[in-house]
Amino acid sequence: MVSAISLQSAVAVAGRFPVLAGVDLNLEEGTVCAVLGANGAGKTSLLRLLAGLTALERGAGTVLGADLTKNTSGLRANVGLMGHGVGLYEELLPRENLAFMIKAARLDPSGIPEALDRVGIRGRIAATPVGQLSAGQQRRVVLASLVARRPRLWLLDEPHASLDAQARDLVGSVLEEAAAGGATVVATSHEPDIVIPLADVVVTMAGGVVTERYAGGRMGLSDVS
Amino acid sequence: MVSAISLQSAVAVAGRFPVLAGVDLNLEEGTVCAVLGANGAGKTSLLRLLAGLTALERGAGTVLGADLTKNTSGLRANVGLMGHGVGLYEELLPRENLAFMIKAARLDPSGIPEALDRVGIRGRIAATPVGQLSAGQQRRVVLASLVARRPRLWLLDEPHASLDAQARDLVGSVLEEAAAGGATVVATSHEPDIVIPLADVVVTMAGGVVTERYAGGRMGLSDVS
Amino acid sequence: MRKQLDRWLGPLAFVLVALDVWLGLWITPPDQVQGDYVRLVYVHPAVAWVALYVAFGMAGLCSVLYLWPRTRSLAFDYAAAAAVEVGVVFTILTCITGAIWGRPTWGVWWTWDARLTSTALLAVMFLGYLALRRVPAEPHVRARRCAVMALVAAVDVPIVHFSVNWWNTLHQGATVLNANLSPRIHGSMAWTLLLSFIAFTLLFVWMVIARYRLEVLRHSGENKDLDRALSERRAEGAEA
Amino acid sequence: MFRDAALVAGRDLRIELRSRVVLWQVLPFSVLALLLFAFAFGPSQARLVQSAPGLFWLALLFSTVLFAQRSRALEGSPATREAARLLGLDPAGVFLGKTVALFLELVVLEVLLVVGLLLLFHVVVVSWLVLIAACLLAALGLASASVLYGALSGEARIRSTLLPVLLLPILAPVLIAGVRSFQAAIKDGAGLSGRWLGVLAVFSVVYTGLGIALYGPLEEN
Amino acid sequence: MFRDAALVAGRDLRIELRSRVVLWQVLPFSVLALLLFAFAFGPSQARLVQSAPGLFWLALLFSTVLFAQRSRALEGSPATREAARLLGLDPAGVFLGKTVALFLELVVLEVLLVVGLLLLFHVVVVSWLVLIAACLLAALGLASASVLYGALSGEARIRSTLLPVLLLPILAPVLIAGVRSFQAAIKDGAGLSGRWLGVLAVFSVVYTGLGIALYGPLEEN
Ligand code: HEM
Ligand SMILES: Nc1ncnc2c1ncn2[C@@H]1O[C@H](COP(=O)(O)OP(=O)(O)OP(=O)(O)O)[C@@H](O)[C@H]1O
Ligand SMILES: Nc1ncnc2c1ncn2[C@@H]1O[C@H](COP(=O)(O)OP(=O)(O)OP(=O)(O)O)[C@@H](O)[C@H]1O
Ligand SMILES: [Mg+2]
Ligand SMILES: [Mg+2]
Repeated sequence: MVSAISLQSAVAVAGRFPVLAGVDLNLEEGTVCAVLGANGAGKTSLLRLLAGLTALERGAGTVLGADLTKNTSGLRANVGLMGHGVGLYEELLPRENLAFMIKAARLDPSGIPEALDRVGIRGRIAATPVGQLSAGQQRRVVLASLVARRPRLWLLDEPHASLDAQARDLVGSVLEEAAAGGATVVATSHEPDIVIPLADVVVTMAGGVVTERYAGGRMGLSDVS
Repeated sequence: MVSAISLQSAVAVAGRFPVLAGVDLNLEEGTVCAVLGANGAGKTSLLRLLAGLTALERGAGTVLGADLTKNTSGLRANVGLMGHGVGLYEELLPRENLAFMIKAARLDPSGIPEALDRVGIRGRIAATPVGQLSAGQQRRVVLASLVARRPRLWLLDEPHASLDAQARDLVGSVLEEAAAGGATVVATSHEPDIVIPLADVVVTMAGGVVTERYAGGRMGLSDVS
Repeated sequence: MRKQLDRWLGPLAFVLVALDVWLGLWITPPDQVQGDYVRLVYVHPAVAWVALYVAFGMAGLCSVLYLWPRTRSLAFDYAAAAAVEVGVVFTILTCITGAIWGRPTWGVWWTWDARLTSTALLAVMFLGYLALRRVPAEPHVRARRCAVMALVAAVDVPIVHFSVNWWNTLHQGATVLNANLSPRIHGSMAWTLLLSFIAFTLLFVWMVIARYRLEVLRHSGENKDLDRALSERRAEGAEA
Repeated sequence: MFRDAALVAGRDLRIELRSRVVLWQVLPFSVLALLLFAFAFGPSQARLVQSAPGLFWLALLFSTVLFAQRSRALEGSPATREAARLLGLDPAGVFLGKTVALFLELVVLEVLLVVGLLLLFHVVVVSWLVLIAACLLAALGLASASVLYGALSGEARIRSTLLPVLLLPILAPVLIAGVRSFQAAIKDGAGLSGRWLGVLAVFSVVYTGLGIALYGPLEEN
Repeated sequence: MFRDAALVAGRDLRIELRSRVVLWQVLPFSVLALLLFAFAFGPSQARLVQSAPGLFWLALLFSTVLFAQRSRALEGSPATREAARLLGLDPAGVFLGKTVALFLELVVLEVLLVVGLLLLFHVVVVSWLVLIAACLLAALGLASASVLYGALSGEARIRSTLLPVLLLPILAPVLIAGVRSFQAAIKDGAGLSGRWLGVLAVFSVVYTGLGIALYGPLEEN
């Protein structure tokens, strides 16, 4: 299988603090990986490193074939991130937000209505500027943007937070679909019961390093070592 | 028992949209109430109304004896809110943030170190400005501020989001303590399995109204009607 | 009574303004010095008076009434907004008529005279108020902000007035508005002048009432909308 | 009220000391503004000295807008502002506290600008008393007006453009009276300056009073 | 590159049209700045006319700072900015798009200011060609420098105070060259103006070039 993510002793620094203190992680393409760990373990920092948003300070790493020690702009275009914060333009409608993203990625914008409909953004809600939506509705729009964009690497920081039961199920099926389509998914969570069944690989972090790795419940393309 | 919250057909408006469309809710003092409901049901809006942060457009309501149609500044000082966003000063240390709140409430600041220690904010983390902490650590600081302030009404918007397993347990025991001390607690959640056991009363919302009410697992001071 | 007033106020204002224009343009004599341009005296001072005192005074008063807890009502907020909106129109009209007058009499459209300068500042404050109104916020939040702003600006007006006056007169004498009209004033001119004040004040009142009505109408529409929105909102829950 | 004022002033100054934004950004801006004005109206030396009071007060005014922005920005995100509203602080105290913190910062700025004026424009001050009185009175007026208007102007993204439009016209009397007082201080027209110092005093008293009275209703929501 | 530029310019102008911040806040500020300058240097009519070019360019410069703030604020919160960085847009295209949007807004402002100048300060323009050339060149230079520096100046809370300090010194050449070109346009010193227009042209070309080259590395992180 093709390697999607490969980190060797990866160190990343924020301010002067080493948020990642030597992460080793290998994932093949099409894998769903759940990242567990206590608050401050470095989960968000790991996702940001994988997205090319923070620099690799020491160690080595390639993501989707891009070397993290080099320029990562090529990588970034292939990454979809759902972070703690909602990265949408508050004045624009859900549809307009998605159109901007899709056009930027040179994709066909005709799939937007469908993606929004799928996450339940329709009717009045679809006609409300994103800034006025509820927390969960905003996260649904972010999810729709990932669905419409179909990036090669999905990075999800607590994807279930703020989402209601129905949307939680949706996250599951969306991830399954993405992985089936060959995308790699890395999702952090504080709810092991929900994510482990979705994952091929489960990884736990503590103190800025990966401490454990075991197989999850999906067992689609498991590569447990 | 003394009534802590009493809403009759409460309507609240954001922009021109009725976020609450006639809520009826009665809670006695010392009750823990869990609010469930889909995204956009109006849970956050309900908490903001109870905090005196949004105006009551129609209907009637009293919270802690304060009439919501009148000036609510007296009420606000008795309310502790943990919202979707973290309301802390990013440049200040956790301790300094708490000191500001405690002194503003004219309470004794000597309990601050203990409260922080309890939520696991110690050592290096305690010496880091709040803005640089991880998502979960920031929410822990908010929790500590509630513990130290001991407001009469606790309003928690998805208190478990971003918190790890240990902190989730902590939320449970903190709430139990608060309710035992006579405080009223209203907590929204998308994780019924966690909150129902903590609650005396469970309420579900949909379309800006309360649709159901039943007893939770705590059964401390249940007043199921 | 109210209906009668409604029906007659607008036409009355227009008739008076028309009468004023007619008297000003055809009946009163031209001035020896200023010639026909003096006829602007039947428009410009009255318009300025309305802009400065009536409009801002009303906005300030309504704002106080809004902020006073016992009389707090969105009606005063709407009234203040209506006064400012119409006030801006009159302030701009003041500047335009003044500029038209200034061109032949002073040879320039604008000069940094005390009165002109303070009028311009006032216009900017009015505009600031309207900008503030456009910031999206809850009705009462916006009303509070705007009321505070109007009050602060109203308090500032006298300070601006005095300081600008002193600012200018210190350096050079009152070179501009020294054209003392009273000695040369003709009988018909005095009456026409008085008429112009009445006419433009009535015009202002009529416009403010119209703007206010519109605002109230929009709000009552909102109330009806609210009922519909409420049932729609509840239905959102039912379908979920 | 005064307890709350002290608490709030302490918070503002502490965040300021920690972030050093005023030191590194606002003060340089003021000096820069002085220089730019000199560019725009220079290079004739005589005209520069003549315009020195105008330059000083313009620089102060435009800097005040930045200070006002900063003073409001200290209060953090909407969530932080909401959390603070749940603390039961006396609004008049909050207003006073913020005003005091801003006043202190403005006084520092004024000292810097006066030094700049003396060094760059070769201005000779005859009546220091007038100069100092004008500076202190103006600082109080500017601070209170800024805090009051900062509370008016809403969220950060809108505020950075709205606040200048709202604040500057209100401050025009300070500009005029300040320029005049300075001219008096430089030419020793002490007799003349009384009236202008009066304007400054009225301005600061009025705005401090309005702030104490109106900050409550404003922050209510 | 140009496709991305069109996309980004569209986004900026659309948000602007929806929020109308420029119309209601930035443009009034510019007019206000003109008024305030008149206060600081007036009321002598002769001196005002003499300083008119300086006033125009100062007002334009300070307004540009607000435009730059707004242009950056359009990009939203840090999370939004990060999301945009994950779209794989060509940085040069982003730079160009933002610059075009800002350029258009600045041209509107310049028209307004020129009208104000003609009416308020009794300026008589002899060489419209020079004036228009100066305005267009300056708008391009100001826009590109603003976008470039906007990207430098980080988050909203810091930016509102940092950006003026960074941007204004960079814009000093525009101020000087603009003032000189205007003086030429007013007095018909067409021979003289060439050199100053050249400065403006060089400035705008250099900053547009720098922006295209450097926006990538800047936004990279
Ligand atoms: C753009 C130019 C002008 C503006 C903004 C302006 C503004 C004003 C204002 C605000 C007032 C009301 C003052 C008050 O009631 O206290 C006023 C009154 C008046 N203006 Fe003008 N004005 C302008 C030009 C002129 C010119 C050119 C003339 C005639 C030569 C003129 C003659 C008068 C007269 C006669 C009054 C009423 C008498 C008085 O209150 O003294 N104005 N103007
Ligand atoms: N300013 C506004 N304008 C229009 N609609 C609004 C506004 N604010 C909120 N809403 C709408 O009100 C509804 C209720 O929002 P609220 O935040 O209370 O939901 P919630 O129950 O907390 O949802 P979540 O679980 O997603 O947090 C949402 O549908 C939202 O779109
Ligand atoms: N700029 C910084 N300066 C100092 N420490 C930092 C900085 N940024 C992050 N940290 C620290 O790095 C650690 C890892 O943060 P990270 O956000 O990756 O944690 P996380 O695993 O996502 O936690 P959570 O579950 O709470 O979201 C935290 O302890 C945090 O305090
Ligand atoms: Mg995290
Ligand atoms: Mg919510």
